[in-house]
Amino acid sequence: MLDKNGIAKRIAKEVKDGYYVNLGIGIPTLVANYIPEGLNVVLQSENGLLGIGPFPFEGEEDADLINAGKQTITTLPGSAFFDSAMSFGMIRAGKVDLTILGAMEVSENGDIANWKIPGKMVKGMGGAMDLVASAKNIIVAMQHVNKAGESKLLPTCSLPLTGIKCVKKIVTELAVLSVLPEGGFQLLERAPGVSVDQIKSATAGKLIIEGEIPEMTI
Amino acid sequence: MLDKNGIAKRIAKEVKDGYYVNLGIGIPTLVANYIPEGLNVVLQSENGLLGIGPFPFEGEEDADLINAGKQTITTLPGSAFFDSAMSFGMIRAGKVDLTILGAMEVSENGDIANWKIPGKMVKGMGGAMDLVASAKNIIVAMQHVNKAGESKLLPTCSLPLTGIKCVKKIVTELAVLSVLPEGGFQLLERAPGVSVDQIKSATAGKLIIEGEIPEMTI
Amino acid sequence: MNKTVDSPDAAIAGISDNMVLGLGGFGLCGIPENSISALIRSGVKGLTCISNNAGVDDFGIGLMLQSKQVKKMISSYVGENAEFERQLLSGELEVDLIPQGTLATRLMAAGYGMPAIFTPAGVGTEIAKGKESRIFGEKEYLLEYAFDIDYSIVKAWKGDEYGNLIFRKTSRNFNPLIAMAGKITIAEVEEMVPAGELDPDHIHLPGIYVHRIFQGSNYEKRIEQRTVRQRN
Amino acid sequence: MNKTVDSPDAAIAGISDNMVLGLGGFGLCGIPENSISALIRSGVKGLTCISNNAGVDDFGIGLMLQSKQVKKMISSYVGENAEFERQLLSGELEVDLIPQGTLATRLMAAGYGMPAIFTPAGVGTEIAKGKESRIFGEKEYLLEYAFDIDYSIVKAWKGDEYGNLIFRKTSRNFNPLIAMAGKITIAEVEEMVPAGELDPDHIHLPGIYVHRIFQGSNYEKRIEQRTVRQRN
Repeated sequence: MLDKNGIAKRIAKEVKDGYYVNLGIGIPTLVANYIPEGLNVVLQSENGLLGIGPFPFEGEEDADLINAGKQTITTLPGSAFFDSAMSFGMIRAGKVDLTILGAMEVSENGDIANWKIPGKMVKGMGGAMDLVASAKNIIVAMQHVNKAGESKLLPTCSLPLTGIKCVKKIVTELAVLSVLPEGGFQLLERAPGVSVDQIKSATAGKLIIEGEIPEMTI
Repeated sequence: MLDKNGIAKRIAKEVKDGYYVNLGIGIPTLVANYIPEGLNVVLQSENGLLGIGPFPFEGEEDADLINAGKQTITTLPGSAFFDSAMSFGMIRAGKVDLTILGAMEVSENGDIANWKIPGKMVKGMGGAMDLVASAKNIIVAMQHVNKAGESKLLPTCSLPLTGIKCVKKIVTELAVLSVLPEGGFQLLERAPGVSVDQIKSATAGKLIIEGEIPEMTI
Repeated sequence: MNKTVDSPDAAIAGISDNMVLGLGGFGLCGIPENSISALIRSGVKGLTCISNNAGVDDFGIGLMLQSKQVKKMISSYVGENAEFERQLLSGELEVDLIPQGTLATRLMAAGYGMPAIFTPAGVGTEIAKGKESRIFGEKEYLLEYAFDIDYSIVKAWKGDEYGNLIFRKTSRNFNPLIAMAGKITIAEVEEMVPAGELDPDHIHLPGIYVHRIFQGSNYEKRIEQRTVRQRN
Repeated sequence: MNKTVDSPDAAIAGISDNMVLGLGGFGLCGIPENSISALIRSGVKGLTCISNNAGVDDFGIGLMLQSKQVKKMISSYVGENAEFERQLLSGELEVDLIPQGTLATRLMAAGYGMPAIFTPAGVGTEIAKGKESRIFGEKEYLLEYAFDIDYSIVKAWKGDEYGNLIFRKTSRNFNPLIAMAGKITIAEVEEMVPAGELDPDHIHLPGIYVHRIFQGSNYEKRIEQRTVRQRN
């Protein structure tokens, strides 16, 4: 079973040399900490930056330099600022290679729900709908089950959707799964110490298990 | 009867304080020479500049600094460069107050033809179709009759159109005329020494003459 | 072409009840602090505010919510604001939530004279309800309309009397887009410089889109999430 | 993220017969001189070239016309070119004339992932023939589609290894738009600088849109209309 950092660490392995990557708020942000040294990767922040660096040293925070989570950040050499239209323009045009975001639910056909819970105050979708509608490659980082113990990998989402048929891969505390074009969650890897049965019982949507499922290495 | 500079001089009187103005190639370019000192006017060049200045001094030409007619120019304090999408964006959004251009023909409902003569090599419309389709206020600077002696102010254009119902005013060597919203060329001013009859005989389209027509002052 | 006005109060002259305003900024980054204070002083009411966020309880647009000047917010994200939530739940405030990229592009469309744009954001979601959609290639897009804004208010780092603006780092965000979308656009700047001092190649928004400009003062530039790392 | 290649010939690798190219520049201002020379050396044929202009007889795209590499030009203005005229009249060359703003915006649409845009340019003219039109408000607009470009080639003033580009004065023109529209984009620059040397606030086109970049050489930067005034 992985903790949040473990999920981030596993997702970091999906990041390839030369990638432009957009990291959502929460676990996805942690992925930046585990991208291997030497890999040339540029992180995009949809408020208008390519080249996110680490948090600033204390006392060096700049109110004019924040990420999409409104956190103070720094920039790396080779960075560029731009306005929000260009930011979502490059996202919409498929220039961002990989988008990693959190979710409340994912359906077996790749639908994602992560912005609204009926009956609760709705804060808005921010850039999530744009990202999921446009990104070429979307990986979801989330817990396999919610706080009530219910599976978040479903036949169909019960919550209002953020986007349809867009999630390509899911990494949870239990497993790595790909969403098949024809529908269904294909189990690719088990988290250390997690059995296929555990994953089965935590997955409400169609789970596809072919052959031996390896334990992941992170 | 006005010469080219006279036409330009008369049109310069249409330029008001605070205007952003786009000047086409030919006579319109000359208008810049006659804008009164003290008037705050910014000239736009659709290849990507606000704040066109005079031609450079000999030896100070810069290949990276040209106007839409591909002439070497300079910039004035307060100028700004931008790309062609923004340039035509601001034109399309009606931010340019006045557009002055030449024409081969204008019809009495404000259609303009200035880009193509059937049977002759077609060089292209450049930015003319964008300008005439978007400008709030279009003044045409042209000769009243063509080289064959035929009127260029017509009931309908015979040449392929550049844009429809867009010309607001026309200044020729003979007269100043406005194009009425309901159709027709209203005669506003005569050029020095030109009679109403001369203008009548040079105008093929519907000419509206109300009361005494003053001689223009330039 | 001197567009300079003396004060934020002079800058917002003409803004009256029930108008549609656009306000620049992302979170509390790059918001027009001085103009917001002037709007509060003016007492103008019933505003529709187009802004990516709605500030926090005691800063930014949140202050205009406190003084009940806002009828409707058009935003992509409105969290971090208890008074906002209270007014929304009580029905005092309307909110129209729009995907961030759609918001940005509808602003650009207004500034570029394009009546509508196509975007895939929101296809298959409740955002698509009642909207025209169209398939290009194999992908579905929603038709989204350009905004129609009475007054736009933005904050820039530097500006000149022609209204040319330069933004700093991520405070650029929505500011140039809001600015280009306004029928009348007001810019406040941290530093006003004489015409000719800004490099024409460095200008992010040409002054043709700006109608009034003033030198702001006492910028708080509050940080919403102060995140730091330790020095080794 | 080092996108640097050693030569214009290496930069244009992969460009093959019958492809669609986008080329930056307005007139002879800001044209990718080094890449055009490499294209001529490569002997690639049957190209469709999207470029606002077609150069002059002995410079720019005009050179590619001389060597009969161009099947079709998509431009807004193609004057000043006798060989162009000859090939056009003889039927060797196709030309698609497009209003300049439509050309620019169709390029931007490609770079911004918008499949089509609406523009009033050309309404009521022969340009509108066969095109879908639509009325918004009281104005009619044509639906114009985003370009689909195999390789884009642009020229910038400065660039870094990430592909970030800065243009100089009016040589910006179509360059950033052509660059953002290419599936693969090649940039040649007058001056290559190390990453971190360009101010991130001054970058006109972020490197995410650029795939290969090289330091050009021997720029002629020819002037088409040398106009001067006399010193008093």
